[in-house]
Amino acid sequence: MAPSFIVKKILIANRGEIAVRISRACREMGISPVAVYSECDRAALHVRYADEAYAIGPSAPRDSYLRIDRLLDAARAAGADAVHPGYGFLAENADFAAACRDAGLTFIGPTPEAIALMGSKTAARAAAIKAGVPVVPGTEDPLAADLADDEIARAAERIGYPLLVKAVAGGGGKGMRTVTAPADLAGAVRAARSEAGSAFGDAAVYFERRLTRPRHIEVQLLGDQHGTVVPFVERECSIQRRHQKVVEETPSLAVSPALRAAMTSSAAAVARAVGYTSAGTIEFLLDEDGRFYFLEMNTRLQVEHPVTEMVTGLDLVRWQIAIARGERLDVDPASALTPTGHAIECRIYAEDPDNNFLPSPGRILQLRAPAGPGIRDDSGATAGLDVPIFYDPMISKLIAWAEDRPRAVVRMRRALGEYLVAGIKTTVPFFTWLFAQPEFIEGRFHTAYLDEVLKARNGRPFVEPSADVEDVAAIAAALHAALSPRAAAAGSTAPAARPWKTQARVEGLR
Amino acid sequence: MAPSFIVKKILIANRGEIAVRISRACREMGISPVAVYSECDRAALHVRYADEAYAIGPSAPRDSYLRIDRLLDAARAAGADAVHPGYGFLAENADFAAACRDAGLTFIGPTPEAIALMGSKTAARAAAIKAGVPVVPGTEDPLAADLADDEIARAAERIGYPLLVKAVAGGGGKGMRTVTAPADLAGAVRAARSEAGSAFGDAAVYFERRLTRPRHIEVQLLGDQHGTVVPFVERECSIQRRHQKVVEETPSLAVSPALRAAMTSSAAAVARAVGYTSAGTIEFLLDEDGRFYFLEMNTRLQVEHPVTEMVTGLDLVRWQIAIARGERLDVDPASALTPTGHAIECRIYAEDPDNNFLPSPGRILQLRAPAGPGIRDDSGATAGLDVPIFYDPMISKLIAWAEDRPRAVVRMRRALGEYLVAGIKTTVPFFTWLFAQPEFIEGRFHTAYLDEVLKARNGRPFVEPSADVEDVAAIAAALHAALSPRAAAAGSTAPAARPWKTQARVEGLR
Amino acid sequence: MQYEIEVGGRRRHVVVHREGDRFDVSIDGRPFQVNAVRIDAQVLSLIVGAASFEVTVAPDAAPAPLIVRVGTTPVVVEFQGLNGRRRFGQRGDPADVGTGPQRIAAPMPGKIVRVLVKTGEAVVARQPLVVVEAMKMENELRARRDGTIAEVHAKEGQSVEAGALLVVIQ
Amino acid sequence: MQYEIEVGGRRRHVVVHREGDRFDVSIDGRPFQVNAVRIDAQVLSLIVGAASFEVTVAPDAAPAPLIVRVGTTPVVVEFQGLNGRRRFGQRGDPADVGTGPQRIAAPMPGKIVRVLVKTGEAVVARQPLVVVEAMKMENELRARRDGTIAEVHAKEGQSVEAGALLVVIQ
Repeated sequence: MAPSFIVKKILIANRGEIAVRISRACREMGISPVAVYSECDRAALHVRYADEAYAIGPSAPRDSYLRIDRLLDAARAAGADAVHPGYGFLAENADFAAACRDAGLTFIGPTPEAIALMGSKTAARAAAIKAGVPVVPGTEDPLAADLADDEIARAAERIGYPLLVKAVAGGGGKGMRTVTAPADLAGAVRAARSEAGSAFGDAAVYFERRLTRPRHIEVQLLGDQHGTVVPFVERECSIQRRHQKVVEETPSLAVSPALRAAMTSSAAAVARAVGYTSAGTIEFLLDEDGRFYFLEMNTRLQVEHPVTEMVTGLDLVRWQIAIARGERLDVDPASALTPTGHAIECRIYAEDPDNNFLPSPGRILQLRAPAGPGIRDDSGATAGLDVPIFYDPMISKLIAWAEDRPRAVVRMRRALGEYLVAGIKTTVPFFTWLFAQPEFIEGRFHTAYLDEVLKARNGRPFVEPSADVEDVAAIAAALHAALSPRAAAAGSTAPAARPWKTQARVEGLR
Repeated sequence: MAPSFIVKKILIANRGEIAVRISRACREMGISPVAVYSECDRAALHVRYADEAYAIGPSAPRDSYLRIDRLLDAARAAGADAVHPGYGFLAENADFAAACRDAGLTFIGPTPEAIALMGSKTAARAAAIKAGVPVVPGTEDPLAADLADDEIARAAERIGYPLLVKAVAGGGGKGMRTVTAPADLAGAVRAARSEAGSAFGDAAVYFERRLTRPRHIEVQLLGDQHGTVVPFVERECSIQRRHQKVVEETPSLAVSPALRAAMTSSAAAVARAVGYTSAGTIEFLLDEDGRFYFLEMNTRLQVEHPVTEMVTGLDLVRWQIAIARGERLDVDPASALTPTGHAIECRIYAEDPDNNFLPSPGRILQLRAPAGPGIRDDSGATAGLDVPIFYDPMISKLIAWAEDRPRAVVRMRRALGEYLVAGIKTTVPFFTWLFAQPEFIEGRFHTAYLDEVLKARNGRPFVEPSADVEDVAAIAAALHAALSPRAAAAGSTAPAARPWKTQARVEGLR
Repeated sequence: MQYEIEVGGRRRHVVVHREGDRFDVSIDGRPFQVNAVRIDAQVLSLIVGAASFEVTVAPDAAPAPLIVRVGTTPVVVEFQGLNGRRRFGQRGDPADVGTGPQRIAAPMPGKIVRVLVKTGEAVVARQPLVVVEAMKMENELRARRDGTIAEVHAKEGQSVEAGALLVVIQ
Repeated sequence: MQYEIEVGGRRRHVVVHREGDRFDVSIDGRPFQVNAVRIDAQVLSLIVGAASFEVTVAPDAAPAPLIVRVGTTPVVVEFQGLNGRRRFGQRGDPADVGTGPQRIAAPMPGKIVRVLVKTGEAVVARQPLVVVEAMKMENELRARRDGTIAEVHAKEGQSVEAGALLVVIQ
């Protein structure tokens, strides 16, 4: 019999949109949300939205959001009885989960043991194999640190080229190298080991065959403390830029009902094999022939969880909390696998897509998110805030739902057109371009699609203003200057050179 | 064979949130939305959101939004091929529908004949009776204008007391009087006639029995030009203040599957009997014994259409446009009657609930709408706009969806708590109170519930600040003054007496 | 800095003292540690002790009282001078203060639908006086306190401008 | 009022004349009738002829160029003095203008992950020079124009502050 916990106050060990998202679930459950904040996040929305807020240190993540001691201090000061890690930061850190448990706090996520097991890519692959789930052909164990170059070469021969050198503790494409010919092997292993060592504190690497043009398909699942595991309809996350997901959707155009049954039951088998509890995601690669391979498991809530919520009507964060307090997962397995309509998510970042997606931190002067039928905007940003330079520059997750994929695509295009922002650059023009590409509209893409097409574009602007739009921009700039109180007062021909005094108001100027 | 129309540009003969709502549907269909605006609406969101915008006159509705000639001029100037009337203004004006048809414009709504027929309450009642649908017992024809008082008394005897004197051309409770005793009859008929005459230009009245504690249940339907009529799961609109709907939801707690089948097939029968096309709504009263009676038909899109969209996944405005251009209604009738989850709408008004709901026009200084899972906010307002004194002071329609009603209620409470507004008063505190009332939570209400409870409250504030909240308010006011640049500059003890210079910015003040 | 602030019908003496990166605030001697950040002209984020509040303060111009919203709870706040003189948030209409005649004016342009009182009639607080149709709704104007109707300037059917005097109660 | 405005690499002469309740604007002699309303500091609503545009203009402070968003399409706009002198939107870094050395600096604090060029090497426009890890992402800094690497100040593994000079291209 699993223990039953009362949860009345949750410390949210995260920031930004996901901290707001978790707070919303807390409020709907009558639970008090407690925020933490680093120096630069004092004014952030997640702080304003919470019931209580605790400062946990300087802005750099290692001094605040990654400080287990300070998070536990805050939980203790607040009298919280549970901790939600969100995603990123400490969400997949077994030590943090264990520290919460040791401090008598309910960790809203899987056990430290499950996190540690699935955190090792080779151990996770072994678990999948044991559960009868195919994995990408590769070395079963990490390469020994003292393995001679010729033995490394023989291991590679057994896998076949092209292959990937991957970090055992990897994620986000770090410590990963593609090798197409034996001559490059030794150098790639050295480079990957060095990168993995500095990124994860663990230099171990292994080999995986590189599939050609695979899709990234993943299966969300929930497991309770009573042995029930429910997998959900798959998510398609093949639109990636440098191994980072950019667009996610559900269901996938590439997955037939039979394939869905096979992939989701495989995912559930892996989760059951490791006694998984809470929300987790099994990532697969799907090759061009329709075969799928276990890639890894994410032992946390995913960024892209809202698309699954939109087509199933379930609240995954609420279920995480309910599971953590010992409730039974009474979700109908058939409805979890039967999407109602189609949902797509765009990750809106403060980046300049026309300058190689360079981050664009700074003050958000204006922000008006899209709304109306079928649109959900999960945001941690408001006008008046700075996008800090210390974290992922995500502004919001824009999600469109409609009865079917074509209508979800046009709805997303409509919503992108409503996204009003000033002061920072965003990826909205990039998405406006992407959602007009035939490959995207027809679903003909794979994990390398976006990088290939971006390379071929070679930095051409995503939205090129027409001559008419240039005229309107010139008119707007001239009137912006002409309508400046300073210009008006002086009757001058000089445009305004200073910020407006703005007491937000409409000036009728006709 | 119904004609097929190409629709490429729609003139939206309305304003505010519904004009924005229709524009959104246009954009998703690749149709160009054209706005019209009165003098005070120049800066309104519906103008900024449209592709084109035409001024149609002074702010008073009779000089702009009710001017058929100016609307048609704008449609002609824009080269529009269709007109959407929204709700209110000219939406149920048969002359306008006919004028559009005569001008070669597709009117996105029913035929002028259907509008005219159902616009007469007595003719509509006759149509319902003919279709075999029960109506509230009453006089079948309008009372003759020259009917003697004793004949009026005899007609009333046949209906029985208490009864309602209602305007034939009525709506919104105007030209309506309740009579509980014969002595009051003659005076009530005179008053109702006079009110109806000045409100609708038609003094005709008739009698209806007044049901005790009825619920207002209505059935949304769509009819195409090929004879197909599809009714939708019912909406519950019993939460009314002085005959104005305040909260709407679907499905109704009071409607069993058998009753739903009976009411929706009755609604479809009435619509079929009059050859109805486009979106329309049949309103019923449901008495305490579970019997229902046809009340009237609204021959237009309803304010509360989004709740139906949220539980069926259909876009009713898109269907209106599709039907107008001759498409077949290929909606599955069974799924239209099977709600997925539960949706509730609150009409957020610029009114002061603690001052008898007096309108609170003025400048919206700040506005941040709720968001996140299950929330839709259909708004025509933004910060920087004035709420005009000339129209319905609606700010937005806040809609919450969840798997079931209890979860939709807590979600709405969560969303109400997120509604940030400054500069005007709103009905948010009223809804915060209402959504905590046991009668509301348990669904024990009827059309008079809200008026009765408001009367009993006698103006007591809906949200009474606790002592702690008063302290926080005092602290906020003092710091607001202390943090004024003026106060800071002068080092003075005087609080700021002028608006801030605000170039929206975060001042770190710790 | 010191303020006299009226909240909930009770005046409080509020002292604000900046202490490094926080504010020490006292209300009638009760101390609060406050971390305050201004988000924009109307919005403040306060952390009082550890409790977080997003607060809007508006309008910030005399003569109306401030409406402070703590979360969504509106609280009417008035500043008064240190010597009791209202210097901020002074109301234009003395009828609100609690003594003197009440002058009931049209809050917006509209049409008088019903006049419910006559000169000389006694009325009680919150009794409806006049119904004005405006902004698509019928709006009842009510007495703020008990009194006797001294003047009635409203006629049924009449159109009125904002601010038009309708009723005076003695 | 008259302005010299550079949009899309081309300078335009823009004349604004207020005419009652509208603006007559000409761009290089082409006339436009414009109805303009300011919504707030950055947002304008323009009706040009009958076409409606919601436009944001930011930042509005020198020395950065203006970003005018027409709908969601960003357009870079620069004001120049009537006699050709840039008086508004003058850029701090002459490397952008099209002549002189390009000075590639770190746009934000971060860590140098890879240095891809050596002194003396010829580079072409848009060629990656340095990879900086910041804000959880690896960011490539690229050459703006063809040239030859004159100086390399970046070392792999090094932490850099915003504005640190990394590469100079002659």
